[in-house]
Amino acid sequence: MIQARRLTKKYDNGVLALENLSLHIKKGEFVFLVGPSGAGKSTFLNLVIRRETPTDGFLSVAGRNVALLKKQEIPFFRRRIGYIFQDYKLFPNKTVRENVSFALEVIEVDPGEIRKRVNFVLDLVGLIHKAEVFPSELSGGEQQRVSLARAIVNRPLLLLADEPTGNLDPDTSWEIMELLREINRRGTTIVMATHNREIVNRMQKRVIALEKGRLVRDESKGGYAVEA
Amino acid sequence: MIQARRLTKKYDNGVLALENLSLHIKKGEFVFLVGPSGAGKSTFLNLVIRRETPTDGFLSVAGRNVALLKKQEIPFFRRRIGYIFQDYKLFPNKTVRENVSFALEVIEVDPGEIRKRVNFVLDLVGLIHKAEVFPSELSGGEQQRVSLARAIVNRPLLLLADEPTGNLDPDTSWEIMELLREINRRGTTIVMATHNREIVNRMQKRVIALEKGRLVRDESKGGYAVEA
Amino acid sequence: MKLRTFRYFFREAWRGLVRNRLMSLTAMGTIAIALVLLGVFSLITTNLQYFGNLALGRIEIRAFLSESARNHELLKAEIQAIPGVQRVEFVSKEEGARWLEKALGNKGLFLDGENPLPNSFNIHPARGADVEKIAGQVRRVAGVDEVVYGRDFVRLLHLAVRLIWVLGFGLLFLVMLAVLYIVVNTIQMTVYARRKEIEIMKLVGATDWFIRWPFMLEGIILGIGGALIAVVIVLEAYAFLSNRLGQVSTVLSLLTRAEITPYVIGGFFGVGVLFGALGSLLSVKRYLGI
Amino acid sequence: MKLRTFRYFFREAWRGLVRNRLMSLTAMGTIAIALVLLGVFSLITTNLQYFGNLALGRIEIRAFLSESARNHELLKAEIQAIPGVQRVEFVSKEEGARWLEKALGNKGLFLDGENPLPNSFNIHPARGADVEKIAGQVRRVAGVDEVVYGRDFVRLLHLAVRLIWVLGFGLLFLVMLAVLYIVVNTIQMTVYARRKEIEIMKLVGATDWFIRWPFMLEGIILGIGGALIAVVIVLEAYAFLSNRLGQVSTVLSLLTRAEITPYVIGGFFGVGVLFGALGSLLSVKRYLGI
Ligand SMILES: Nc1ncnc2c1ncn2[C@@H]1O[C@H](COP(=O)(O)OP(=O)(O)OP(=O)(O)O)[C@@H](O)[C@H]1O
Ligand SMILES: Nc1ncnc2c1ncn2[C@@H]1O[C@H](COP(=O)(O)OP(=O)(O)OP(=O)(O)O)[C@@H](O)[C@H]1O
Ligand SMILES: [Mg+2]
Ligand SMILES: [Mg+2]
Repeated sequence: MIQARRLTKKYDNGVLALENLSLHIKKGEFVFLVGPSGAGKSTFLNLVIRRETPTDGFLSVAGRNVALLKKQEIPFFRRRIGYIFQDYKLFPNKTVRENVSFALEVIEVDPGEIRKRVNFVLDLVGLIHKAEVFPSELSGGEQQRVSLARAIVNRPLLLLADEPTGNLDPDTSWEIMELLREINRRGTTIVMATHNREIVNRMQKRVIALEKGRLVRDESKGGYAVEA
Repeated sequence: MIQARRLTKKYDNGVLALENLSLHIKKGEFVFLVGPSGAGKSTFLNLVIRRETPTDGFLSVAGRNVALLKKQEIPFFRRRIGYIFQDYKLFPNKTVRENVSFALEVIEVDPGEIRKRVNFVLDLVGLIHKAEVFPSELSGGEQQRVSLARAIVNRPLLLLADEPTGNLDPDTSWEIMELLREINRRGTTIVMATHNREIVNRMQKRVIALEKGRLVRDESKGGYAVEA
Repeated sequence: MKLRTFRYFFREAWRGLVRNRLMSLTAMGTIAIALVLLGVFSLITTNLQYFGNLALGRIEIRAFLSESARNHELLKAEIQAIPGVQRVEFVSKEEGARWLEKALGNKGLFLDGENPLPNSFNIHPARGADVEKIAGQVRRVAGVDEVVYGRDFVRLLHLAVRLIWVLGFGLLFLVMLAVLYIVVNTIQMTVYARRKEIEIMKLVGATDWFIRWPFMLEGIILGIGGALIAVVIVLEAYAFLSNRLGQVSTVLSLLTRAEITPYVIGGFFGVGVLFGALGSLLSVKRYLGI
Repeated sequence: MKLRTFRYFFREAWRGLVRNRLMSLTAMGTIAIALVLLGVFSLITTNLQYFGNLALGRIEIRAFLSESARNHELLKAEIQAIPGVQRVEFVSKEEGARWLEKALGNKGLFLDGENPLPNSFNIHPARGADVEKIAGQVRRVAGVDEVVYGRDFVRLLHLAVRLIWVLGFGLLFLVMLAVLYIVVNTIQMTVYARRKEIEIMKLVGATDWFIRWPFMLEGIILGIGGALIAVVIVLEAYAFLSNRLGQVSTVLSLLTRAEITPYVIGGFFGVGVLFGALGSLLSVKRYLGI
């Protein structure tokens, strides 16, 4: 699903966020991306969805070399990928329902179907009672779950989750993890950047650890840290 | 420092975020505010700094009844309180240094002193090398630490921290907690809303637990959950 | 693209406007006022033009007859037959003397009975612009001794009308450009304030056109809203002013409100829609590049 | 408030403008173009006014003398002494006849040697507005039989000049309001786009004035920038146009660029600074309420 070879990203201001990263994530995998603050986790996810372009090296996602995507292909490419952003990226002027619906409006699903699917995912994340409310009227954790709902409503091939439990209490976090596990079981590849040691240790999935932009560890069924 | 009696907050859209909350936080205390997503933690902190006004009940902060504060007193009231916002609230068009300096510019500290103190706190949170960079060029955890730096640069009487480690890895989180502990030791009262079970359990400080806007537990030297 | 997607675009546009109410109203106000300025400019130009042509239309040609001239009635018929002539009046030498005295403000001028003036015709052209051509033809009529008209005045008036045309409409074109610029800038600012939304749309997989449509419709609605306000302001103010002016002077007659109404409405809505759409397209384009 | 805090405000304002470059430039452009429209309006009005006064100044009074009139030189001196008279010329009856023939375009009119016209004076008033008063006094001079001037024309011109004054400046006032509205709206939109920043400032403990100052300075700088652009556009375009117009017709002389320059500069900068400051204050006020 994702293949990176000697992938390097240097931002315009000179920061080397990723350096010579090589990895291979297969279809259907569930991968944790860990590493200290500023290690390059979000940068990697942003490269995958082509929000940023690699400075050097090779990156292919779902069989496409992202550096070679034409401008008009990008929207179609992105539609197959769900992304829970670290800062949520909700539309401030759309209600929760509209925020989630947007991912379906874009692919022109018909209104009845949109309604059904949106209700379904809002129920999954426990926010069906907040459907007609604006993001500014939600708590941090609630906003985070809206972002999750929007990312999965479209049944993506690949789900990128950037710290999706950062503002959730442990119980809610676990419910969300169960949900992600279920989605993964149905075939969606998941890459999740996280700092939540408890979750990583308990899930026993593949762990890729970055540090200062370099790959420092890649174990299947690993823990958050080596000593764990 | 903070005294609440039968404090109630109902938002305009009818959501009852806090209900009959009574508590007393003394000067110099370190208090964890815990509870599931949407329990009313941020709402409580926003009432303390008078970003929101109580619907009912009594709230006094640093000896002032917040409901009776005059419009022109509010800035001076807020200057004695540091606030690490859940969504950081950094100025997008100011550099890291300018963001942190702002809290001192407001109280007209002189430029040399500003520079010294800002360098000092940026060094404390490990971001002195990012001083001249804009928030959009920072990782999530880095932004969070800038918000922390801005909250403490002014040596506030009271520090409100809303999920200050939500986007930090465990090691950095611990460094930040050590920092907060040190600040607390020097006399600053700290109220920290958090979901981080590990931190709460290890710190063994007072824990106030909310659930659906109601106080459900208040123990000194408690853990994240009752069974902990 | 499916039909219901267009319905969605309209809903989106409407929501965008309503939920950014303050911005929308501010923008609409600016557009309205810019259109009002355009309207004021074009109404002034059109009325000056109209007034000049009216003045040209009031010009008369004076044809003095030779002493040996034939029957007046026959001559009158002949002149009347010249293309462009609207009306011909016979002026006897006595009437002529009285007219000249009056024109000079000197009453006793010809009182001693010696009247050197010949009989003449007053000729009214249908269109002021034809004066010179008609004068030329009248001169060739047998029995006409001399043809007189305020040549300098006609020429000055012609020049003035032409100047109004060139300067007025040149200026109007520039004002139009200025209004275009203001409208486009205003709409750009509404889009600028919402550039984050465009970024999110792109990240969620919206195509450029999917993003552009609602913004374009918003621009058009803003343009139409602005035009509506401008139409009301301009027509009401025009009615009030031309009414007031009618009381001050009967010489200065303006186009009536009824005459200008269709042009004002058509022009404003056309400009509003066009500039609104253009403004959105140009500014969304900028943020799509990101 | 400390002096260095004001230094900080200036730095803040400047940073605000530079870091919101796109918004600033858009706003500045809109302000500039609005000012240009204001300038065009006022220059048209002023020049029409100027031209009308010029035409009034060219008006002559014709005084016809009685047959028994005294020595011309003495009479001329007497008329010259009337306040407001600039120049007096003697016109003999022969010159008068030639003038009348020319004016009527009829060359053979007085050829038979019978000239009923008296001797006369051509009197040039210093100011067109004094024509009627001077004519009245000349009439009372012994030896003057009849005083003639284009009464209707003078009245029409007077009316026109007055109308230009009232309508032109009334309109100018409205255009001024329109420009104020556009400028204020534009600046409001720049503030709207940054309302989040105002909210953060308040949360960090900034007083209302601490927030207002940099925004007000930004508004003023935007106003000054817009004024600068507008001054250059208007003065250059004016020089070009009045030059062009000078080639087309020598009758239509305009105020020179040098004459208008100080007013354009003073006016634009004044308006820019004032409206800019006002725009910011009004809009920041709105968000301080939150
Ligand atoms: N747009 C940008 N421009 C310049 N530098 C950037 C940009 N985004 C991130 N960086 C820098 O790149 C490095 C990696 O950032 P990244 O966001 O990938 O970290 P992260 O692993 O997601 O961290 P966190 O856990 O704190 O979110 C950091 O040093 C950061 O400051
Ligand atoms: N501005 C607002 N308007 C209306 N309702 C709000 C607003 N802010 C929060 N709420 C609602 O009030 C309740 C409490 O929200 P609050 O932000 O205090 O929760 P929290 O404990 O901070 O949760 P989290 O851990 O997810 O941040 C939630 O149900 C939320 O939806
Ligand atoms: Mg990150
Ligand atoms: Mg919260």
